[in-house]
Amino acid sequence: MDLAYGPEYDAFRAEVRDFIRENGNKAPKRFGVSRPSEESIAWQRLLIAHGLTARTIPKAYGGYGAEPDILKSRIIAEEFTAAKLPMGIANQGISMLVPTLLELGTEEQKKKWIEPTLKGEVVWCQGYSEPGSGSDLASLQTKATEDGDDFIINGQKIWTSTAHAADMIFCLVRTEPDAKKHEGISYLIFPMTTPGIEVRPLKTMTGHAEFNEVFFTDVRVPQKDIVAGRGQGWFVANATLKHERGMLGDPNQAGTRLKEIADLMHEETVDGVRLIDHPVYRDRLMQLQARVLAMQFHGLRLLTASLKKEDPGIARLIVKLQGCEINHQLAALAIDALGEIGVLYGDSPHLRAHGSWQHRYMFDLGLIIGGGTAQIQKNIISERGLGMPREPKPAKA
Amino acid sequence: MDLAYGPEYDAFRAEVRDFIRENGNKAPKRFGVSRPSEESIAWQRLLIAHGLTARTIPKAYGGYGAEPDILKSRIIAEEFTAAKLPMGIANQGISMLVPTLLELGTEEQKKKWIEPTLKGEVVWCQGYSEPGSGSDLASLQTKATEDGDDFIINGQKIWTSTAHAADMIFCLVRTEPDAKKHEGISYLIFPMTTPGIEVRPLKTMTGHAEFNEVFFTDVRVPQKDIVAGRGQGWFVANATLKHERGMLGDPNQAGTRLKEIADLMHEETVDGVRLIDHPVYRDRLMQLQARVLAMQFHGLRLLTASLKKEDPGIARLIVKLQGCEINHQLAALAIDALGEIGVLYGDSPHLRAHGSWQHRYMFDLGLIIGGGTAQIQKNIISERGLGMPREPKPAKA
Amino acid sequence: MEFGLSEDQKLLQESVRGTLERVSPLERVRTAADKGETDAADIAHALAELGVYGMMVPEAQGGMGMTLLDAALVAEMLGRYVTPAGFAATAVMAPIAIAGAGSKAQRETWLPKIASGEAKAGVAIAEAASGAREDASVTASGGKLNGKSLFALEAEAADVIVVAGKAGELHLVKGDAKGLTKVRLTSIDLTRGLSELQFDNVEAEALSSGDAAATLRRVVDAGRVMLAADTLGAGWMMIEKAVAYAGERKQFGRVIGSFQAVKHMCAEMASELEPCRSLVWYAAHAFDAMPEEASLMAAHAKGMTGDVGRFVARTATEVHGGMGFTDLVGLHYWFKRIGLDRQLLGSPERVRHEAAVMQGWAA
Amino acid sequence: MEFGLSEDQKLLQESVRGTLERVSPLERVRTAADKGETDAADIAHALAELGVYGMMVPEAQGGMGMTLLDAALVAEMLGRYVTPAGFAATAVMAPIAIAGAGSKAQRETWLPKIASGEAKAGVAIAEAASGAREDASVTASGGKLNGKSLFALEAEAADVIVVAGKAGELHLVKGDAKGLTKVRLTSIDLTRGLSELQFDNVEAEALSSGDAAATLRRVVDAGRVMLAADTLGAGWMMIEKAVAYAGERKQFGRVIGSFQAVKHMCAEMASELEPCRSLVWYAAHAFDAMPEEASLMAAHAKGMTGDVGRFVARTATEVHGGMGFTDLVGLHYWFKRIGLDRQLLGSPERVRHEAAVMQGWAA
Repeated sequence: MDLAYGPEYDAFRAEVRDFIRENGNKAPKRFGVSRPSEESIAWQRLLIAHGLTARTIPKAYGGYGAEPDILKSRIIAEEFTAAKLPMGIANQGISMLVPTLLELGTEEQKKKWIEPTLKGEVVWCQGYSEPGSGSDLASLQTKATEDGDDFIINGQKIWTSTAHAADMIFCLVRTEPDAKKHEGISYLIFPMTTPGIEVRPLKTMTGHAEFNEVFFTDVRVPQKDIVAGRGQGWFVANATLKHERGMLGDPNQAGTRLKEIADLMHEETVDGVRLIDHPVYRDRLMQLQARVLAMQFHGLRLLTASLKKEDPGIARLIVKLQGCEINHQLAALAIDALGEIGVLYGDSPHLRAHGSWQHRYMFDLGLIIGGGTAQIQKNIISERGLGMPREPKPAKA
Repeated sequence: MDLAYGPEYDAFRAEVRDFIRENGNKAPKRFGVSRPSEESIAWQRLLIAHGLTARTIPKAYGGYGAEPDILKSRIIAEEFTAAKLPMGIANQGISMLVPTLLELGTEEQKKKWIEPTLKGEVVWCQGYSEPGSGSDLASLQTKATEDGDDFIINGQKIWTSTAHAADMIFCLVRTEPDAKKHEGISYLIFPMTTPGIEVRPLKTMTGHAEFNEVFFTDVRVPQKDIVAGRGQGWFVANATLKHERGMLGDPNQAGTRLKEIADLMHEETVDGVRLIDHPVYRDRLMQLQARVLAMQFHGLRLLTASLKKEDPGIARLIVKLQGCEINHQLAALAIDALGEIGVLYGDSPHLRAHGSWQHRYMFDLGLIIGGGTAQIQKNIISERGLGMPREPKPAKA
Repeated sequence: MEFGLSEDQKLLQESVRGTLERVSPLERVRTAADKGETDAADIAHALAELGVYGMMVPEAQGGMGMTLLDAALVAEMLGRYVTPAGFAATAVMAPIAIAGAGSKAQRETWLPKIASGEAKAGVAIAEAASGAREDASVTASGGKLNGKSLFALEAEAADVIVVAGKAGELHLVKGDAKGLTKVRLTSIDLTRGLSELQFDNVEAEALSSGDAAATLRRVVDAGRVMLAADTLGAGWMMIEKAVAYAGERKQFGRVIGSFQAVKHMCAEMASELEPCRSLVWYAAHAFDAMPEEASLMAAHAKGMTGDVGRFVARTATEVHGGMGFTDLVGLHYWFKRIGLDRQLLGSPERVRHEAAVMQGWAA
Repeated sequence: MEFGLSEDQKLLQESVRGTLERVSPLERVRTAADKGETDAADIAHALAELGVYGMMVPEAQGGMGMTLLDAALVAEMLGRYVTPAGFAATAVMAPIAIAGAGSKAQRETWLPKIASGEAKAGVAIAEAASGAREDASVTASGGKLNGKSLFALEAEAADVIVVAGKAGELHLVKGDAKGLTKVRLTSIDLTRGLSELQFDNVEAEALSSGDAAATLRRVVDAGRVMLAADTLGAGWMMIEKAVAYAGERKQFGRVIGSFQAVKHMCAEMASELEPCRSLVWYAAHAFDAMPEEASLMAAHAKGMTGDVGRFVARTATEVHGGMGFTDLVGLHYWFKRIGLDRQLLGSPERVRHEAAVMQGWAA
């Protein structure tokens, strides 16, 4: 046990702080909702130049070219969070497409796409889920039929965030209709301006259209724009989904939320009594504090395992299930303690924190469902984590 | 809505009260743990004679011979509970074997067995579950092989309460090894003194041997002692199991327990503060009060449905699941509020209520598992109550 | 002895169900929500034809003098169809207040109009029922009200509003009274009307013919039972929708309703919610026939449906997977209706505390 | 930066595991429980050979001066094997008390003997840690103790007992002191020793060299971490047993571990319990290295393992079906061990309240 970072890292932390002190004022005020604003792009370039984002991506592809160092990444994150500065552009192109190309793309693909993606010039969306293929992603039906050197794509995607603003899509399509379901899928990249693509906003229970549906009608895409070969799409996607699942349920975010609720319970009153003085709400707060702390320390444990290149086993598999649930419960406590104020929404008077507790309560439920429902997570934990048997295949009816 | 019983029933209630006033002193002080004591047998005879137990069983078989009247049964139960008097002998012979014989037995079987069973002279045990057949009762393996006019029985039963003290057993055995699993079972009755029967006490987590295992080695039983014909055992057993499931999770019992806990929380202190003044424990008490009340009123609803001969549908199916769970939670609250006193057991000093809260906490967990685990209950509720599909049969490996 | 619905009650509920299925389908709810209609005129008209506004008005004032259990059956259906129409305040709580503590003149002025649906009534009693937030309170002096009351129910377009004052006294205020400002409060649930009322020397009549404190207690109890019934109806609809969706949606080559995890989620919802029905019935019946038990049972009905409702709303959404999270299937209207029910007129935590106080178990 | 076990710590835990697997198998536990042995001599001997009694004793007094995290790893294994042997009191809490607040003479008299296992130490601090029941308390006057203390740990055969007095002061009492009566308290968990101590003018030495109140706080914190670790170990063993049983037991032609309901029960247990490991580690490490966080983390570790432990104990029993309820597979030893852990040294409700007080969130 050693929770200190050591002198080399203390020095690095000092450098990061220097950067923040000198450049913090350049951080974007307007991030751009779907596409990064010019300010955001300038900030991103500055961060890359100083090795504060895209840190380990080779210089040849527009990154900073440092050796991977999880602690340095963590220090950067800690300092930016402490200074309340944005970390740079976070989008699915950067978090999912770039790592995929780095691992599996051709040299030409890497050269062409990574740099403009990192710099925020090219915005991507993800075409994985379909209305009929949620938990069972491998059953996807969007067809890509060969036609000379091209594929002709027909079908529909859903849960495609930023599709309305994206330049490009990385997309799973069925290219081998006769192969087994996991082996007939390819991972294609193509422009969203390709004729035949229609994007419709998808409104959710929060009242906002955080996602889109994307319809493909005879969309023509060159066969060469496949990543990692025909029929490899399922394996490519799983590599990237792993990244996404790791992102959900960040325990430090939960720590921030817990602090916000504790503050709120000190400020708000009912019949003149502070909410923190209501023993039943307070007890719930304390229960959640224990769970949040446990997941924060759990995060340290996973970080240590990464540093040592050890497999943390079941400890990794439970993160999404626990993290999303705790966040949902935190929002529930805030709503409950706020009484009727807790149900206000939209642009109502008396709204607290812009209605974000209700928004989080609903959106976190979406996260419990999305990216592998809680039921799928439990299947994975029991099978991969505990070695329990898969369900038997059903007999043909 | 009319929670009054009406004049006819008020008169009946008065009669019951008269009986109690005149005869309450004859109630047994010693019930007999496994076999009814002489006092109990005398009390039972008195109750039958007055139509206060075995009320609807024909006189020809030793009962009182009244028309079924659920309200009168309820009134009897209410008055005896209020007077804290025992209702008569309650054992599996009376609650399960007698209704089965009445419905499906031959005239000879009824004549021979019902009256002495009712009078407590013949004590029965139930041979259903086997070590390998718990939730999947129909997979039972105890074999009955034909040998002339007899069966030769080999196998093992478990969860056989009072087996060590019983005169007779009603037992499920596989008589048709080549039939489908539900169709190869027969319901046999035979004396526990038959050679080849060995009874071993089965200790549970409570530390007591509330059950037994029963081993059969070449036990010879006449074929005529089958009830309802060969291969009919599964259907006979289901008819009687229905009775058993209805008995578990009595909401009025839960009401009594809730009251006991409320009393306890008024009497017990920690650091001089009464437990009832601890808001977190009190909130749990209130949550449980709502659930207990809901199940009590739910019981009134089922009673009304019975009176009207209506099918209460899903309302009936949830009783065991909810009832057992609430009882378990009640015991948990008592234990928790008692702190270290709550874990004392056996003959420890400072024990409260003879350790019954811990005993109930464990025994109620046994009831959650027994008589159809919570998982089986949920299968039943979803399939029969909500019309959801059965799980598909697994493909042959 | 009969703990159940009479044939008349079953017929009543069926007729409300039939009407609402027709006038309050999801598409209509959606339009109303989009337009900000919380008391849609067409639906209110259909409800008036059913006579629901006169249910709790005494026969002497042109109503039907029915029971709270009858009203609870209607509330259950309104929850089931997430109906964007006032009911709890105008048809139940306000008539109880006016009939209970109004003078003859007040009763005769308002109750017949409320019964016919010609006049709508709101209720501003949140501070008394759930505790004051932001130190809201209304004080009366010389026949004038000052202060503010938050979370008034169905008050925005009301002709008359029952207002609880700081000391637990009740007032009657006209909807268009001078000095009265109504500010719409938007909640997650767009099917029901909430407002803030600001009083600046607003003329008011006292409702003081009976025991006002006891009447306020009755109004709160009745309101809680209505919200409990609303959640019961909305919750069961969510379960039915979840079961239906699970019976159609296929994943991994099977309908998801054949997966044990999904089946058990549905079984758990049903087994938690169904006992609430008995508690709601009993609480309503106690209000009608066993007044000494009424407040305790109303509190427990409200508290238990609040907690169970949350579980059902969340679980039914999960069964729907991503679809449950979208606006497409509209499941969220039920989710939010249950969410609002939970918070109004006393949270589960508050009503449980009150229930303890009533039994002498808390100070 | 390393949040995890060192190689030495892994070796320590493995060696304890190996030893306990050998000396504390279920059959041995059963015999001990049947005979009323809560500190079985053969097992204590094996633990002494491993040196566990000297772990928390400073090197100056012949111990190894190890960390509380090391001790927690041992406690986890003792829970895993439901080992009928004293540890938390004799090897952890008492040494911390004596080393923290004992005079040089007291330290040199007792710590070397405790370290070798030659002397056993008990701890009577329940009133300070969990609140007084039955108004139990111990008062000191003129070097004599009077009163009673309930739920003393490992005190029955102890040579020396650390006793907390009413004012939070600490005393050292000899196990055979005149006027001291020890009454065995039987709990559900027959693997651990609980007693009531009655003091009738019992000679005692004050433990007053340091800050006694701070030392008492340290003793309580350490004890809570030990109980949390015990539940962690016992809970994981129950999960492993449930998974193994579900992998063998067949019903309806399948191993029950292939039913989704059973799989999900196991997944839920694991995902609730595994984060407790990190919390226990952190709490132990805080005790060693970040004293300002130690009490809060100890409280939370105790509270969370108490609640999660209950869920695991119950769920693992359910996975075992009827077998889990019998004595045959002995699963109940773990069930009861976890049940006792939950109630000792502060229930989850109490430690959460304390955690709130520590942060200024409650009075």
